[in-house]
Amino acid sequence: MQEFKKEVSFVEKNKIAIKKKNMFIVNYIKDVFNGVKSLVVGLRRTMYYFSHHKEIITEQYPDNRDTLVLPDRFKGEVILVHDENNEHACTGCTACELACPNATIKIITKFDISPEGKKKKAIDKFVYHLELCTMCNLCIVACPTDAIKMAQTFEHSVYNRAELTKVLNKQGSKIREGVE
Amino acid sequence: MLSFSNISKSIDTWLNATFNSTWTMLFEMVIAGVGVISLFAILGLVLVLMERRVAAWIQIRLGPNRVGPGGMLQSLADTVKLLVKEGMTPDGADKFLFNLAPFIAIIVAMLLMAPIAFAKNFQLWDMNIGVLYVTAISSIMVISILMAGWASNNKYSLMGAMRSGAQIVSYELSAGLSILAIVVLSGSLNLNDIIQSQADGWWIFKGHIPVIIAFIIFIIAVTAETNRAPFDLAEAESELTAGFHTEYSGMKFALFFLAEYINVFIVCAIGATLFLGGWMPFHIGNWESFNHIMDYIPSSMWFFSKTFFLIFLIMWFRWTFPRLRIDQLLNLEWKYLLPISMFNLLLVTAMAILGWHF
Amino acid sequence: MVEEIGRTADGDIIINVGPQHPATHGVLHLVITINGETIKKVEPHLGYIHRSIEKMCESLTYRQFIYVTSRMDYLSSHINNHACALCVEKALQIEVSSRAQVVRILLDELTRIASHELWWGAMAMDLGAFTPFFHAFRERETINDIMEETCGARLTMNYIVPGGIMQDIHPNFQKRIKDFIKLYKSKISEYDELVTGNIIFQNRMKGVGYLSAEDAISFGVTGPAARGSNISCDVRKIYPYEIYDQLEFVEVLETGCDSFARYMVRIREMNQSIRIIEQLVDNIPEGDFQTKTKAVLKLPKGEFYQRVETARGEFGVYIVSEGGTTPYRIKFRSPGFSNLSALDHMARGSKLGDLVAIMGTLDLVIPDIDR
Amino acid sequence: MTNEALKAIITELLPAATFEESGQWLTIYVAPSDWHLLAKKLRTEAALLFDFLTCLTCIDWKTHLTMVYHLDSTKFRHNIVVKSKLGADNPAIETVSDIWQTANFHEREVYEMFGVNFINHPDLRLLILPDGWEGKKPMLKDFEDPINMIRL
Repeated sequence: MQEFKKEVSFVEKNKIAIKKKNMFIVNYIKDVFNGVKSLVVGLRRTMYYFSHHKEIITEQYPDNRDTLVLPDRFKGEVILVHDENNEHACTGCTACELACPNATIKIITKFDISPEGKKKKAIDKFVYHLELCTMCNLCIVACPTDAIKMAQTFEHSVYNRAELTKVLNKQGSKIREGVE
Repeated sequence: MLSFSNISKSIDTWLNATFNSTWTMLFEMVIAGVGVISLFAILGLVLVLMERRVAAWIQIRLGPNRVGPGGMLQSLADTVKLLVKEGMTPDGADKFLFNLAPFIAIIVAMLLMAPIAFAKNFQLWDMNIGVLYVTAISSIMVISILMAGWASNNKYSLMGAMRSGAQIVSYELSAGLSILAIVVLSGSLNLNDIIQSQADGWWIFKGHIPVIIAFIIFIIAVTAETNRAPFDLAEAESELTAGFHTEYSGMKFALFFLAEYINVFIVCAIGATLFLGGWMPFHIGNWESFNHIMDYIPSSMWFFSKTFFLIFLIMWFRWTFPRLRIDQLLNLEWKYLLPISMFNLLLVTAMAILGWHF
Repeated sequence: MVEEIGRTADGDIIINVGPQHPATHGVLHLVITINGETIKKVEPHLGYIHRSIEKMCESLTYRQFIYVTSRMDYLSSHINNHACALCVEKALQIEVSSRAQVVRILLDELTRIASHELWWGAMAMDLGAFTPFFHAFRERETINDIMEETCGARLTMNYIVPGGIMQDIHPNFQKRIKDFIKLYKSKISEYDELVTGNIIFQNRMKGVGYLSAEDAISFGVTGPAARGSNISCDVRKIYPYEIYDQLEFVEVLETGCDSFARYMVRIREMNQSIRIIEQLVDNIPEGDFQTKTKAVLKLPKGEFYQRVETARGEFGVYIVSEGGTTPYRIKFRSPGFSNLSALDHMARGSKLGDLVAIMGTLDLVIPDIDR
Repeated sequence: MTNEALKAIITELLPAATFEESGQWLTIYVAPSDWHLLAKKLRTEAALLFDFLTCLTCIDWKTHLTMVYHLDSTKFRHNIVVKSKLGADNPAIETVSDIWQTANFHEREVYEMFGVNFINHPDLRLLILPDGWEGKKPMLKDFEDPINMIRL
């Protein structure tokens, strides 16, 4: 019995040795198989998108210009809000000018004579350098009368750099009654 | 029935009736030349557009959609742009070789057109060593790449060229061995004979698993030989900017570009001929009615659809896989593809001798 | 032997990678010495996009200087802003409302995911696979849309002010984030299919760019690059700021020390960020979004240092104040600068193709390095 | 570790060091000549193990320069700040790039921006500034650039 067991174990050992020798081939085939499998998985994924090519993610700009809606908070450029009477709320306090990190805003003030004969400070020109603006929103936050806000425009390219320097107050506009 | 072979035959008889044999020969050569060049132009346009469209769809984009209906004329616009661009030669470049290299590339591509059977009885040159000719000529491609890389006087170009040299030389082996599998089975080097041997079924179906393995190895090897991703180490743009054609611009660049696509077409045509039966229609055993319907589809249609299927396969690879590293590339060839294809060739030979295939 | 231009005395070739090169993602200039394909030395030349932000900040007030930091690491601009605001708040001892804190963290983590998404796409593109780039952008665009709706910009938001956030969150904010999480979870398996599991990709990454833990610490490597070397260095865990100490998430660590480990850290980190977002998105407390602060901020005399965890590693703001409205000196400890210094060490002896993989896993953003 | 304990150990290592505790972390003032020796001890001392140089920078105080080193220990997670006062003309201090390799790049940056000369630095060249830059160091307070104005 004892001897028989020995023999078995000998055979087993031999088997293991053979197995080890075969392991190289087995591993080789395994490598090839796993490698090919991983590639096929990738190919299947790209094939899925190839056959479902209507799931496009790109914006069809400028074809979708008419339907393009930008979020109302989008920071495109600074504008001075004018109402239908061509009146704005800017008192010329230069808070925005001070808040701006890039000297984008330059406010040129003048003194209006009010009907009562008092001298009153008002803006002459609200100069805005779009080329310097980084849309950081600090001027909007700083404005005490909410006279300026960010517009949702983004097509700012022009042929001449001088066109980027804008005067925001419209011709003949004046400050709204009651805004101090 | 209107087919390529009938047209060519009628032209041949008309020329023979009108002129003496020398002039006929000359005229036919001119016609063949014009035909090949126009085929080049059309293939270039179609393949570039196809590549861009395949890439776009895989990448969830639309692809070219500006020039012409659905962007169909995009590649034409690109060609015009490349034609009018300035072709620069860098300082310190070997001017003669630098200018010669793109032409060699395109000439090699032209030479490879000769033995391809585009349709039934429609072939430029039916030679008895067609397969050998194709493998021999396609190796010349590496010379143009090495020439371009060396003459550019640019380290990126040189490295790209050297990589390409190592790559093409090694992948020639497994491409050759897998082609050999079909040669063994069909017993001929003549491409027409190989096609004829597939009249009752294509080799990929008749040849069991060994031929399928040979086919896969063939596709991998030719992808590498034509420097297409994931084996595009010669131009690996994230490592070598553009590899061997870094310094090329304008028309000379366009020639390299065109040669790449023509080479893809040719290797796919060869693959289609060897494994998928060339212009041979799809037949199923003795199902006569089905085979008859298949016969009605023109042979040229069969050939081109098979070729374009293989081209699509190669494009599909390109837009899915990352690039290999140079040592892994050579490992893949010498450690995996070559032993497998050698063993496979043995199997195929045994199969051919024992007649185990259908 | 006559010494040629562009060759060393040993006959090794010197080539310029950059400043205009597809793999450097910007204007990084590497002068590399190679022998055949093997890299012997990598020498970065910086400064092509140096804007001297530190000097600029010396003339900006404490409200103004925050926006400039968005321009450093533009992919985690929100986290940079966060660091600056935290530093100012620490100096002034401003209590930030919990609503603002939660929103800040939500946006931080969204920024982190967006940054890693872009990195993932660019990484695959470096290795020659173009498709993942577009697939990564699909998810990233969703995040950018959330940012655009709430913060008003897609990349350089400038949403944080000392004392809180600039505006209250948009009504759609929570819904959009939940939609994003749904999209992300449905698509994350594609990342494995397309790139992570790919045999070619794994071979390109495994064993490449070995960086031992000791070297990583010595080189000051932080962020995912260091966590790939099994160093616990997540500032959110070790020096928690805001309410990170109350959140449940795991600091992702990998032991591989190679490019693949660094890659896996980022992939797994995205899931952790999603986990943080899931915890917070439904629990945004009511309250003020901004604490009332003085119109002109004056920091007390002293020195203040604040570190945060950006997508690339530890970002430090060091403010030296003389008591005025502008800082006397500001130093930004940018993670990219230190991470880059380890590049030479990691790339030596590897192949030219590996350099791309190593640079990719370091996730270099050039404005972050140059400042 | 508390500041007191840190103080005790560091005083043992370098009796000449002076301390300041008003800031966020313990600040140690050392003379430039003592710095390299102390740095080595801070790095290797088992109870301290400051193995992570977080931040290395310089401050121009017009009359003098101050080198600032932020140190962190990845094992104990304690932080200290080391400061060293340098003269305004010919500022020089010994390099620590052999102790913390990250100092290599940071010191090169300080060298070109502040003109601090790092003794024994293996590779003290311009890193960020263009090759051949001469003249004033850009980060000094009295730097004026008439072409590219920084000040608003």
